[in-house]
Amino acid sequence: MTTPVLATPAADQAPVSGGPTVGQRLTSFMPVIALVALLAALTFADPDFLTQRSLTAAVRTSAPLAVLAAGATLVVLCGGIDLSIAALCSLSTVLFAMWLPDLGGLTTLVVIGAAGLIGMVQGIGHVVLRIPSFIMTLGGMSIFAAVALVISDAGPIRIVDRDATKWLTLYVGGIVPMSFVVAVIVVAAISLVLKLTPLESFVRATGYSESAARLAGTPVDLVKVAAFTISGACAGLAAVMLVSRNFSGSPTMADNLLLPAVAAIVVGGTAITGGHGSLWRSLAGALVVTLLRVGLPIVGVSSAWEQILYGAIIVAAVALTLDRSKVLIIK
Amino acid sequence: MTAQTQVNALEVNALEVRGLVKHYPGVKALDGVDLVVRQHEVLGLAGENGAGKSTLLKALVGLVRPDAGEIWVRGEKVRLRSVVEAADHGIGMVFQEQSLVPNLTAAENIVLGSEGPGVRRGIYRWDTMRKLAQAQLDKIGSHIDPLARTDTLTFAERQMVEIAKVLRIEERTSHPPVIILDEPTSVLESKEIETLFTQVRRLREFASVVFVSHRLDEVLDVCDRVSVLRGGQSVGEVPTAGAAPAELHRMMIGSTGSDDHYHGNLAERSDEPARPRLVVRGLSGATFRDVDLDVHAGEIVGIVGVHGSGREDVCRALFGAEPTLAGEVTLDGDKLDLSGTRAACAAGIGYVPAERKIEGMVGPMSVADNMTLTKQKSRCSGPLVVPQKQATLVDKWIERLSIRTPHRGTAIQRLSGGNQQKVVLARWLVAGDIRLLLLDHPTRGLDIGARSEVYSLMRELANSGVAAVLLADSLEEAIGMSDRIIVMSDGRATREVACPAGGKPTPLDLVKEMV
Amino acid sequence: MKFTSRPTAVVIGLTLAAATLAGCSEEASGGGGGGGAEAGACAPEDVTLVGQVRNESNPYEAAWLDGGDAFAEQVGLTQDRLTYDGDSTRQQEQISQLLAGDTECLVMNILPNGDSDTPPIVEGAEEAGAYLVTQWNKPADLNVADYDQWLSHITYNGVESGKQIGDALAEAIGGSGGIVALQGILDTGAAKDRFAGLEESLAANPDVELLDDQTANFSRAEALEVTKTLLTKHGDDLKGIWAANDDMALGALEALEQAGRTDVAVVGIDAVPDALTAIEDGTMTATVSSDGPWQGGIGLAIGFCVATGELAAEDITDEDRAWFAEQFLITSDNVADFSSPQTDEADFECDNVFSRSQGAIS
Amino acid sequence: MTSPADADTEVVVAPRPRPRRGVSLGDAGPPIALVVIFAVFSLLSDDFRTLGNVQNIMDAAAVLAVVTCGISFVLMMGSIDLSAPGVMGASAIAVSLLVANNRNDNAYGLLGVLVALLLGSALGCLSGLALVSLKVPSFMTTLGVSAVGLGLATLMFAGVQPNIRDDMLDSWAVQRFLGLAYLTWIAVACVLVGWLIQRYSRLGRYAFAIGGAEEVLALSGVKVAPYKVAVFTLAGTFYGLAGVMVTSQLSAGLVQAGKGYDFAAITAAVVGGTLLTGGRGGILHSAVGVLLVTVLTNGLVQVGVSPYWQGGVQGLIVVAAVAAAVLPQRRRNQVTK
Repeated sequence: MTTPVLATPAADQAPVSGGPTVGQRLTSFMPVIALVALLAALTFADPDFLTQRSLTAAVRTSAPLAVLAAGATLVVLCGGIDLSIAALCSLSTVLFAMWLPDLGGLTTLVVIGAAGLIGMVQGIGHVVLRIPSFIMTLGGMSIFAAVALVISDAGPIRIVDRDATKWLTLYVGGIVPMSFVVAVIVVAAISLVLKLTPLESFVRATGYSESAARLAGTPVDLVKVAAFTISGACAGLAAVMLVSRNFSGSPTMADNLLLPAVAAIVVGGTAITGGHGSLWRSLAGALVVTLLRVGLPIVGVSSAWEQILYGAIIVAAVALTLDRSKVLIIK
Repeated sequence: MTAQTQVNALEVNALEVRGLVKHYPGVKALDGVDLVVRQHEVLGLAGENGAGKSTLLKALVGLVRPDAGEIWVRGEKVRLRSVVEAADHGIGMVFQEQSLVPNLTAAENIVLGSEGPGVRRGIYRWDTMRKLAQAQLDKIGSHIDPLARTDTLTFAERQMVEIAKVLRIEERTSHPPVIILDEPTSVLESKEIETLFTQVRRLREFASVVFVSHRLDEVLDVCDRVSVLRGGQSVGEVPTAGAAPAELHRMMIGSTGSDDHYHGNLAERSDEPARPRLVVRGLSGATFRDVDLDVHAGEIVGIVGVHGSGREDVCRALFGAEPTLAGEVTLDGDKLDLSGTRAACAAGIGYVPAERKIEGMVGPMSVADNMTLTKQKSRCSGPLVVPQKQATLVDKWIERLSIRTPHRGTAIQRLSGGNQQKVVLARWLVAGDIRLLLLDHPTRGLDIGARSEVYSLMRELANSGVAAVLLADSLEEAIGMSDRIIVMSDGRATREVACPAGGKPTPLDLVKEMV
Repeated sequence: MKFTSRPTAVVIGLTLAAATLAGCSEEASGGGGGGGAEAGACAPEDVTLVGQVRNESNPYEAAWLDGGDAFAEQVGLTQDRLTYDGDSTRQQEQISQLLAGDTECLVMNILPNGDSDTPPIVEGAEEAGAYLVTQWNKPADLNVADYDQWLSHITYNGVESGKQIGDALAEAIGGSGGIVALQGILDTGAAKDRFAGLEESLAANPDVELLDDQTANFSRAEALEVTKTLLTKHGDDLKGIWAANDDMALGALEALEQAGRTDVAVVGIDAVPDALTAIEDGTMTATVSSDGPWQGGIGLAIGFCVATGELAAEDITDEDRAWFAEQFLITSDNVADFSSPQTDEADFECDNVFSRSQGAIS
Repeated sequence: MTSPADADTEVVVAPRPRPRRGVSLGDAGPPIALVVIFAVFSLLSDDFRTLGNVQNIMDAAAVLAVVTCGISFVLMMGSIDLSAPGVMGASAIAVSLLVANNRNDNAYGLLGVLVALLLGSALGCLSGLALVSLKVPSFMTTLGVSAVGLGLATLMFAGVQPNIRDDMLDSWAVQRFLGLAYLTWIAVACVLVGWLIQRYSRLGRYAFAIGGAEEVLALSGVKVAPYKVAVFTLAGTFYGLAGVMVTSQLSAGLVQAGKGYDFAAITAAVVGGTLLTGGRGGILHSAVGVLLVTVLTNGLVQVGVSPYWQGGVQGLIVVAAVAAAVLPQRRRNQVTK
């Protein structure tokens, strides 16, 4: 249709000012601010904490968590949640250890692919059967845990050939751990793909208002399945990182990373209700959570107080990072 | 209330607004509005889309805090910081967007927030509560079961519950209250509207009413005076006795208009092509059976029917949003895939949903992203988004449709209803490949100015060759806009009524067919 | 609003790509002080003592850390108490963070969460030059003697303990009848060894029938639920309950009490105070001692002795690099001797640290 | 414009006919699933269908039922609550140190139980306050409060297992009335109280309404925040009681008393038909869900499924049960989160 519709020109064009305000810009950097504040506090508590080696170790530690959180962030952006990431990651460590002798260098890719496939199956179950993602992935969590137990005969499987994962233990420029670089690349790659293609619109529309997105002809189901697939693949990659660190695969290895991963997403300021947020935020969130997990005991906080502080700080961090102008109702 | 105090009370204005100002980023919503509501009168409030009505009403019930200006209630200056404070001063409002809790009973919704004897020490007394609610429903002559869950009620029934709810305010305050009705009639059947008007007149006995409606005839019918807003300013007051709709309309848009503006453009319809663009044969679904329908390019076909006639579901089924059981649909001779909304979009079908805020738009996303959400190709080069291309395209359409927004990057939820609807419409137009538009109550909740813009837009689209199916808000709208009208009753298309310019049927003709 | 603007994202992406392509990857720079600590180079006051267990909310492990404190006090130092809440990843994270600090004269007495958690800890310590003693969990094919900084691995003979209490249970039910087993966390060596011990015992007592085995994950609460179910399932056929640790045995006792059953014998392992009380009261049949406070102290003692040079790492015989510690079957006959576990300073003397060895782990 | 008088009667033929009162067809799913699963296990296992085992199931469901009562109110609001492990741990240790025990000379009996409940309430209240005052989503506030609760519990635990010697508390787990342990009757009472609160108290109805349309409550002049805090406080009280019950069962205060109860309770509530988005479901739904989950756990052991597989089979059945309940109501353009 080429004929101009409605010839009347706009009567009084409102002044154009669409850029974000200073306040908005500040909120968008809140995760980083929270990270710096936490680091400062830890350094204050123990001046020895702020060394290059210590930071390198913390950053290396955060890599699997960051990858897990980044993948799950996509699902959260779509308005769902993926509770299966940790169990899937554990399962993947077992698969990796089992397949390594046969597949050699290919194992990494195959495991990531397999984990992605498993994630996809969950996604399909979610959209086709209309099972809420919370339940679907909660079920997935226990199923993956059981499968991992059975195929590994409930025990850890040692990795003898460490060459396949050696690259992850290298350091870029002697300082930055390769695993963290990989985490950043994953986040950057997914973010770029989202940003440069219509996918970001699809994901956000799905997260903010699924029914509106569907009625606008957005491929809601495809987007969700894709989100679960990537979340699964990220769990697979995180598994490879864990194996490279622990030299073994074990059916319970990553199970305890579930709540920290979700915490990382929320601490990053991504709205758990969907739509608003980004993978970069989750990366910053993962660093915050890691510092809390390893930093507090290292600077000498006792076990009981560590938990109390962890609880208090994590709530405070979310209070700081959440952009409330984007989330109308806090549930 | 003694006669003495009543006399005194009559001397002061029930509500007075002086120089109210409210800025939003990039928009001056209220620019020094003055308004006087006298005791025991029904004041009409008229104004175009974006004239500031909504903001003014929100300020009156404490939802918006004005930047400057004063609000006086019964000669006393007040600050209204919340709905509760407004209610304490005797100001209550029926909201345009329905504001009921869907999973509570009608009774609970009616007494919500002022349960009175319905709750003692935090404990519900269901019987008392039911009686309280029943009393309210009786006032407006509604037969709704007070213990029915609200989400099982129809839209119109919910509107009645809403009115019953706001009438609670008369029990809550010792002073004559001020009751604001924001577009209360937009979804009511005519019989219900009559009941409502009776109530409004009854309210006048003990309260003041501010009545907002896009139907000027209604305003003139029920109100004592009409105050007109334009561009955030008060432009005048007219006593309704002897006022003509045309005069009001001129005040609202600042030039002479016609009340029956949408009848005007119909003459120059192009000749019907031989083959209909849309052919529906024997379409059946859960709530409709054997529906046949033809729509030609350049034609607007209205579907009318009472609630439960199944017309909404037919419309959604054509868009693939509702499952069908049988039937064949072709578009320009090609068989249409009804399995989902994606296929419909790809075939060049567009759908404007009735529930704009929930289904029509993605509130927190920008105007630009909402506009290009469906036709992603229009902003892409290959698989990549080209921001410049999107900006140019969106700005073009913002100008073409006179969408009032500070910026293309503004979140759509910050726009007024009419402008939101224009963005939703533009979504289907940006790619220029639209063949069939399904318009489900496209003017619901819009004021007269926005309506007339949407009408012109529809007409222009039709003239450019788009076929359209219209589920109108009112029979008048259906008659005015449509070239043909299909009457649906009980899930079947029962009658087709030709509706050419100059030979329009009367609403009464259609009503006879509908039941 | 986006977290990064588009150009920034592109720049970051490109930088990363460039960094990767440049291939400036190299081996871990890790150890600033790595391997630096010559054996015996440390002054006693420079030594850092670290004890790490799962959590402080179970009596055995809390006692372990207290034993570590007792040793630290003995040598005029303090122990850093680390807990990882039974979370393998968190244990690794803490260790790698710890090793990123000052590792010179660092002595670690670690309870690895599972077998698979031991290798990375060992490698980390080796690289950073920290002195390491591990307890309980170690993959069988990981040889302590292959490492310089991994001084010793101490454990109890799980097969032996499983067998001992199995035999005690068989005796208590008169040599024949049905029993059920409550297994520990399935992927731990301890759980598997102990169950293997039970199987040996069953082979020796052919009239004892294993009716069922279920896992209760070393948890008292889970054991309670599982036992309740098993009690209804097997009813009066059930004569005895073999639990892979005392916590589960105590949970099983609760279940028996709630079911009003007094005819079922219960055995466990670890000798936690509550179990000893139960044995004194006659409600529980037997347990096997694991001396928590001693374990907490001994690991630090070995490390401390090597760090300060009182003991040379190369002087530790291969038998003492990985060994079973002495353990005792505790029944109502000898329970009084174990009711108040105390650390004995003499145990931690440098020439005495291996005195409780019952031989090398085969 | 006038419309014939009987036009209104047509309105009754609503597009998707739904019953206006009481339970809808969808609500029947979980009870049917419960019956089916019970029947299947009864066929598979002789031991399962004994009276003793039914008692056992009821007893085993007690603690989970109380936790789920608490969490149901939170879920009804559309919030989520992960604080159960921490709150239960803190209350378990607190009560075991307050009643007669091996650690100190306290013997406050019922008063000690009350204090433990109040501790639970206080922690719940903390979650609620953080939610409404800091505007932090409940997912995080409750996760934080759980950590705080565990920390408090560890502080009080101080390395020595507190064992209770209180006859009353001990008897709750052992004494039986009509074949069921006192604890089970406590759970039944909790469900009843929960149902009364949900049905007849403003708090319960508002919790329901908050899940349905929070913004509408504000428009109607209801201050939502106090009710949110109250709901979390109520939930905390239930968790506190659950902690006391676990202590009674184990005769000892454990920091890990509530381990796993957060997800178990959410699973039970959701399986029972409560929506995580809020506004649907309720205490009775949750009670059915609790029984469903407990029957599953018990039945899998009874029919002898390998311990390795039990979790997996349970997960599969839960997904299948929800799918079976959801599928018949499936609509196009339905939002599933």
